[in-house]
Amino acid sequence: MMQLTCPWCGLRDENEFVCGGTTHITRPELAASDASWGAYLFFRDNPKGVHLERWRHVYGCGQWFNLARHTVTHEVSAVYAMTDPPPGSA
Amino acid sequence: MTSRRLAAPAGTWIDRSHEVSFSFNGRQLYGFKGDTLASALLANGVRLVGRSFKLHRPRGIWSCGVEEPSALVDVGRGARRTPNVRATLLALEEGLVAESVNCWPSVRFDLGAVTGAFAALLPAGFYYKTFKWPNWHLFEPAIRRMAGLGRAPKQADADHYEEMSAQTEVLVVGGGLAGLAAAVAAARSGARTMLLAGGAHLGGALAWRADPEVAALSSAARQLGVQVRLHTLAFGIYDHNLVCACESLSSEGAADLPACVLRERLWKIRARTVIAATGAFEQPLLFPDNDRPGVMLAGAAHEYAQAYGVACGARAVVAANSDGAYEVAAALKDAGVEIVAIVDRREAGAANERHQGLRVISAAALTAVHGTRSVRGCTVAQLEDGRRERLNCDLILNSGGYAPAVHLHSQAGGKLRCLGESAMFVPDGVAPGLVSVGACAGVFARAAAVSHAAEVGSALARGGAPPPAPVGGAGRSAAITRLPDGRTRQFVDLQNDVTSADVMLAARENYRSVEHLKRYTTTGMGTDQGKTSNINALVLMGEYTGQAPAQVGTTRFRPPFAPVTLGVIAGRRVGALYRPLKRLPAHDWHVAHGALLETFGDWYRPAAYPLGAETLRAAAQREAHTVRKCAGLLDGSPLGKLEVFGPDAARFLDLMYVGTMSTLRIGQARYGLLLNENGTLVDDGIVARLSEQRYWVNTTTAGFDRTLAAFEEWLQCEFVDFKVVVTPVTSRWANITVAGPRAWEWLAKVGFEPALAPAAMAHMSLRESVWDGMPLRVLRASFSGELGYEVNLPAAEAETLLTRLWAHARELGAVLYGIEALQVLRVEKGYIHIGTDTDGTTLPADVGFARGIEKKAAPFVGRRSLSRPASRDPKRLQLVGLTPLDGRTLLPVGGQIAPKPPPALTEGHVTSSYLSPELGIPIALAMLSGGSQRIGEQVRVHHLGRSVAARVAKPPFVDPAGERVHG
Amino acid sequence: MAEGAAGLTVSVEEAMQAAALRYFESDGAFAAAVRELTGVALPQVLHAAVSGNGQYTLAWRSPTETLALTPSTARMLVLEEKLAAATDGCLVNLSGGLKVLRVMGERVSDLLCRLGGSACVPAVGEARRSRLADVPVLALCVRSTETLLVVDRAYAEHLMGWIRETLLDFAPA
Amino acid sequence: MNYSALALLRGALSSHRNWTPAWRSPEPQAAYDVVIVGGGGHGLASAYYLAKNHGVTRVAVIERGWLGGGNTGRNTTVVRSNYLFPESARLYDFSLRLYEGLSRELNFNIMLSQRGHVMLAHSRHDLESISRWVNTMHMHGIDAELLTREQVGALVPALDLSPAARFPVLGAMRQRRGGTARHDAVAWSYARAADALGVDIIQNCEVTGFVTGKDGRVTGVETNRGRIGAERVGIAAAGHSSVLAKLAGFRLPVTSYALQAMVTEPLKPRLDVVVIAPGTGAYVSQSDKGEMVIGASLDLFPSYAQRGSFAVLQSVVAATLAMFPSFSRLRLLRHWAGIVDVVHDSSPIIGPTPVPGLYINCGWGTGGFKAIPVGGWTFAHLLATGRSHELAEPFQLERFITGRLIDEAAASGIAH
Ligand SMILES: Cc1cc2nc3c(=O)[nH]c(=O)nc-3n(C[C@H](O)[C@H](O)[C@H](O)COP(=O)(O)OP(=O)(O)OC[C@H]3O[C@@H](n4cnc5c(N)ncnc54)[C@H](O)[C@@H]3O)c2cc1C
Ligand SMILES: NC(=O)c1ccc[n+]([C@@H]2O[C@H](COP(=O)([O-])OP(=O)(O)OC[C@H]3O[C@@H](n4cnc5c(N)ncnc54)[C@H](O)[C@@H]3O)[C@@H](O)[C@H]2O)c1
Ligand SMILES: Cc1cc2nc3c(=O)[nH]c(=O)nc-3n(C[C@H](O)[C@H](O)[C@H](O)COP(=O)(O)O)c2cc1C
Ligand SMILES: [Zn+2]
Repeated sequence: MMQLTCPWCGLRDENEFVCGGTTHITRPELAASDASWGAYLFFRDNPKGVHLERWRHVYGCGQWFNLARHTVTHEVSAVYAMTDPPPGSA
Repeated sequence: MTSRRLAAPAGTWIDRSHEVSFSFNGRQLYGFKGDTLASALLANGVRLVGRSFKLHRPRGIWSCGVEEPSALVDVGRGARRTPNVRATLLALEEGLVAESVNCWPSVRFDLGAVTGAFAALLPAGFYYKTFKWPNWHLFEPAIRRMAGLGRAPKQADADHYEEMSAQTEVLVVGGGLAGLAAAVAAARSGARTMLLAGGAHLGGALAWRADPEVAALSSAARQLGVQVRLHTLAFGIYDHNLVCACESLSSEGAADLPACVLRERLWKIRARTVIAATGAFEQPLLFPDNDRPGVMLAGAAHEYAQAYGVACGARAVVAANSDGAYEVAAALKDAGVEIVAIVDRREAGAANERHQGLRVISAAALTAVHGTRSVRGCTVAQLEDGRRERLNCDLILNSGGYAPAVHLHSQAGGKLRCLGESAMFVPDGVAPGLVSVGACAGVFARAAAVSHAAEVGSALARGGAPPPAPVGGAGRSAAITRLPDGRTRQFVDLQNDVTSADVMLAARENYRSVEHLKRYTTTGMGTDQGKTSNINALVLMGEYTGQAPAQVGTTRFRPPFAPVTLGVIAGRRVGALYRPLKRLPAHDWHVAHGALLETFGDWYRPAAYPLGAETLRAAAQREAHTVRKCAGLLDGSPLGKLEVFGPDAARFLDLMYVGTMSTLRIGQARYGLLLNENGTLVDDGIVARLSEQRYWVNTTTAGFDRTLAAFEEWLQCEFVDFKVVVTPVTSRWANITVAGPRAWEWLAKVGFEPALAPAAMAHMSLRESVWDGMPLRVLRASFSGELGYEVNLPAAEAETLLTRLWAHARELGAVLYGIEALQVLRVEKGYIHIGTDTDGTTLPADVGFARGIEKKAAPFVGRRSLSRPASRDPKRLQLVGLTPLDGRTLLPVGGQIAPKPPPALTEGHVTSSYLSPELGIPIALAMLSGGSQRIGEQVRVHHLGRSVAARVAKPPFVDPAGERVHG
Repeated sequence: MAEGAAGLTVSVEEAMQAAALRYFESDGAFAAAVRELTGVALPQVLHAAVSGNGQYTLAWRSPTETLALTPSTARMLVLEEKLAAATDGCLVNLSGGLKVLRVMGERVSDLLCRLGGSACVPAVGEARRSRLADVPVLALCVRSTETLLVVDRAYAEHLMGWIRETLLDFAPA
Repeated sequence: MNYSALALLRGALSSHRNWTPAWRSPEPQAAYDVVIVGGGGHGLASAYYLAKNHGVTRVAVIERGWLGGGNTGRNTTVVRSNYLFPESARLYDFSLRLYEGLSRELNFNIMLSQRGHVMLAHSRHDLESISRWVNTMHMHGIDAELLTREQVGALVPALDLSPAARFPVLGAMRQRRGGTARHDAVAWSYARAADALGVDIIQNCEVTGFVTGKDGRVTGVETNRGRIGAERVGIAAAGHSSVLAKLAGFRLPVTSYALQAMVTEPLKPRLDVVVIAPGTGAYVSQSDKGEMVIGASLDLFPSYAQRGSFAVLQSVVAATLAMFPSFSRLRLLRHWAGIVDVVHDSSPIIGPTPVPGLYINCGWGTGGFKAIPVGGWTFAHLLATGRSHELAEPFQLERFITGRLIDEAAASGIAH
């Protein structure tokens, strides 16, 4: 069981959170083609390595936030707000 | 009887003044307080304690601890029966009842042992090569009966388990010298320190000697505030340094236990750093028939003698390839066991002055063990020239060096390296968050172990880097060399009866990866997980295939380190505490009024209120009928409720729902469908405007969590500049629904203000009101098609309103109605129920909302998905009504619609079906391929071999013009 | 209802009024109005504050929410009325929808650790919402020997059941 | 060599020196007609059917670890074919039928144990759902039956049948032909049979890249043991599909999650069927060796670590005890996880990729063990002919664009 840092509540056990999957996905306009709509809905990098993802602290403050987490070691290298850019993108 | 109790002072742990009686396989025996079941059995001369897994070979006690593969027993009776208990770990208690596993009718005369006669036919994986004709099913039951070990209990567990979480800076696992030294050093350096010791005593391998250093460190630990937990076995290390451990709390097996005890406690410990000090396991040498009762690990015999005052035999031969065995031999000799000889595989033994008078046969090995149910002797041969000698003995002590207990290190992701000459796998550096010290790090020299452990403890406490481990000191020990494969068996894995020949077979058949070897032969897959067999297996594989042990490698270490009960893992999450079940605020009132309660998802609520012997179905008919004719009262409190507030609330709800909420006037309400981005229905509900910025949202009961989650996700992750807050208020408000033509009359009788009258308040509107001093939110809406009021009021007041209303029920002829009647009513009206008529593939157009979507110009979540090719397929399943052609037969829910009986391509299925009390005929809703274009068509519904003709109808069945909602 | 063991008592504060204060800025007009009405400022992250007269307890819930507790129905009503017209925040009355358990005694943290959260034991003056007994619970530490547990009504019985069994098995630490 | 009771007898007389390797360990050749990436059940079965059904024998299966060491070697071994959509039902039932003849066809006992698969109903709503399910099965021509509460009790005496249970048992749906098969044996039997037909199974060889020609067509793979040429390449790498897709330059509608499983210590027979409680997601069967094999839901965050979250383990164990309160004193022997390739609609992908000559078989997620025969059969067809097998036609990548999902989980309301 991992421990994640909620930006508001601090370190908490994994089972206080839900994972919302990959973050920084741009939602296309209504006029998008079927292909780009499908890409938005389903196609993911699914990296073996650092994954930028969003989590919600459902059992605590209810806030969504972003994590950079390694999908093999499960090490968390960054915690940042929903509206922040990805780490390292300056 | 060859094993026996020694005279005092041998036996540091037993209390000879306190006799304990117990029963083993029906025999009444006696031991002392402080004994384990194993030591007590040995003290009673009991050698044969169990049968092996495959060949049902007689087996005795092999070890003195957690690594035990053979001495497994079933303990206790009834709700406390516990299978597969290691006799070596079970503290003896008064009245304990134990039975051998895997034998019938008895451990002495086990019919299963006939397999032994066919052993040659049963090499590793034999079952893969036969039993194919005519099929496996023919042979399987017999094989299953032969397999398995203990018998599972039949009753629910009587005892309790709890969970405890803790945090610490340094966690030391293992209370031996190394663990103690590390813990004391860490605490001295100022770290909050916790130490887990699996057994009842501190001191590890030295616990039963009066060791001054152990004593000093133990008291230092106490003084420094180290939190020491005895009886607490760490079984796994998980992500981010979570160590889980099981603490044993009860006197397992004692006859006088109270009806329910707190049996075990699960510790979930988050540690900044973990120090593993888990020691090492003595490894056996291989020789023919090395599994006979009376062959055991040398260190175990030593411990039985010193700690329990038990001689495991009278005349011992020691089979050795390491120095440690000499110490054991000398100590046992002092304790009164005759040492016939030390048979050392090495050229030169390790004899020194202390071993004078002990006969050492060097460069020799055991080539036979005599005796079946108990050792009677052995044959020793010179490795060089094969010269043989027969030795009489009743005990064979096996000592092949040590294997560090690297389990936690490996689980934590640490790597291993192999010390070539001794085939010893030790940690290669440290693991993430975990450092090993002492024997488990391969540090066997006592002084070195203590000083290294202390350095590690203080370094980690200060956040520094731990020094590397000074590996060594286990004494010389050679990797086992294979003996010529004779006719007799050399057992690698005692529990699963894996022999050296099986390993060779695996090599021959190219199951050479160590993981293939394990799975093909099942070596290391028993309840001991190969603690005394994995190394031998991989070394043998290396010898057969010309690889060094390092190349063969180990199999993967997995939790638990030793088996743990399912009970302790679940903790309190059993019975009523497994998952919370929600109850209505007026639960007791409904019970008192004859409710038939059922679970609906997370809620326990009235399905109906049967009168007398009335069935659920009949009650629902009566209730529904009364609602149509008069009025009824439904407790709809579980309905999801949200308040959405903010300057952007209107804009936000427009995005969430198919249905425009921004144009609602204050006090007005509208139906909405919530989609996910894939366009499928997530929920439906009613949205009402409370004020310019404030909305009231009703969700379905089951859809509440999803809806709230979706709202929050969209708000926080996508529409981040919207100023909207969403507050769940489901539990704040009870919802009492009054429906039927006389609904208003009823409400008026208890004093609802006239402003709520149908004439003053339109259908689909919401008014805030006050009744009897309490705030109300009254929504005129209807899931029954009748005049309906959903009265939301503070949860605690639900009972008051129910009571007051109910007082007038009789004079009106009104009823209470439950979920079942509600279903009848809504099906008559053709209203969908999300999750019943729809599933996760249903789109809004499938349930008749195509027009609503066309009308709405604004975007909403999921909209784009509705224009994909598949969403516009005219063959999609669409909601229709059905009535049986014969006007009598209830159409079965789940019945399949197809022109011909199965097998056939299905065109759809019945989703809801009831007898309509209003029409007197059965009606149903169904999802039918292209259904909206098939109204009036005749179809057939197939269900469990029967078939019913039905006609496709356009719902609603009752009051198609929708006039009744107006009262 | 009160349960006790090993010097711990747990009772349900049946009459406690509760409301969610929701806002977009913690220092806007709404926050100021709350302060004026209750005499306490919105608490800092993970903190709780009690008004001088002891009548209001405010506890941080999230960046846009503070929980307000008061034993007085009348005060809650006043609060609700006075804040009704606010446009940059709102009060949502939750009275009856939340249950408040009062845990008194020395071993509060021992109990909380057995409900699942050692990371969630609040220090005095702290309010931490976390997973206890597998349900969301706000634990609010009033003083070292007194902690309030605020839980959704629908989960109160479950939480109480878990506590009851734990106390039953409570042995000296 | 032929496996039989007689061969065992001969073995007994020769100290079992008569046995030959189940498969070779060949060095990779420079080029093959077909290279399959991934030596799990699907990869090995594909190789076998390529050789057997299509006569394509210049085939290599490239496995980065030991064959069968992926999900095929760590799954809970449940086989069944009770699927709601006709496309899925056809696929999985074809698979089950192949399984039914597999021990004899491959001359290797895969221990197919059709002990029955029982899905419980906890509520009247569940009873209606399984009613739909059973009727749908009948429509598909697949066996299924409804059981009353009493029948369930007789079949599974260890179940808690008390009406007060948190998830009470009101009835069940049974597929008699469902059950289990020995996971390792499935991998090994296909490997042995493929090897016998000339397929090279190359273990300890990791594919690290794809080689493409000027026209963008794939011409081979890069591995840690050098380049291997190929006319066509098939990926059957389950949880690692996205990693390989990335090497080839495209993305998949796949997320990798850890799925846990566990076994208790072995016991005498106590549970005769596979039981699943949809309300909690937990399912249990007892293996021939006697362990209770327990599985349940995913660890719901992306992961490539073959280890599970303890929190999930706890909830699975609690769910198991909710079904079987008498299992509380049984001990957990081992628990582990595999990395599964989860697709939004929980249906597989068997088809071409954006790279010409490169094909993929993935997306089986938590349920592809039962599909190994059909996965191999249809993938072999695709690799041999370049055209989709009719059974696999609906399971193409393009469905994520058109929206023609085959969403079993959504339709049944039960995680698949
Ligand atoms: C715990 C658990 C329980 C399950 N229970 C069931 C069940 O009861 N019933 C059921 O039907 N299904 C079940 N499944 C799912 C099932 O196991 C899988 O769907 C199935 O085994 C997939 O087979 P495969 O051959 O596609 O993948 P795998 O067996 O995983 O094989 C893929 C192989 O590809 C290899 N590979 C990956 N990358 C590379 C590379 N770059 N180069 C070379 N080789 C590579 C891997 O090492 C691996 O051996 C379960 C899965 C898990 C994890
Ligand atoms: N068998 C041996 O470990 C062994 C053998 C020879 C010599 N020695 C000597 O003993 C001295 C110190 O050895 P040590 O302290 O490294 O080992 P130790 O064996 O003395 O102590 C290890 C202790 O850890 C406990 N333990 C193991 N796994 C555990 C777990 N998962 N959870 C909780 N407790 C667990 C064991 O029960 C044991 O009491 C050294 O001088 C060493 O040379 C030890
Ligand atoms: C159906 C099944 C039964 C198993 N039975 C046992 C068992 O009896 N003993 C055991 O040690 N492991 C058993 N395992 C687990 C394996 O040892 C192993 O943990 C699993 O295949 C995953 O591999 P890994 O742990 O090497 O990663 C079983 C696995 C499966 C799939
Ligand atoms: Zn938080």
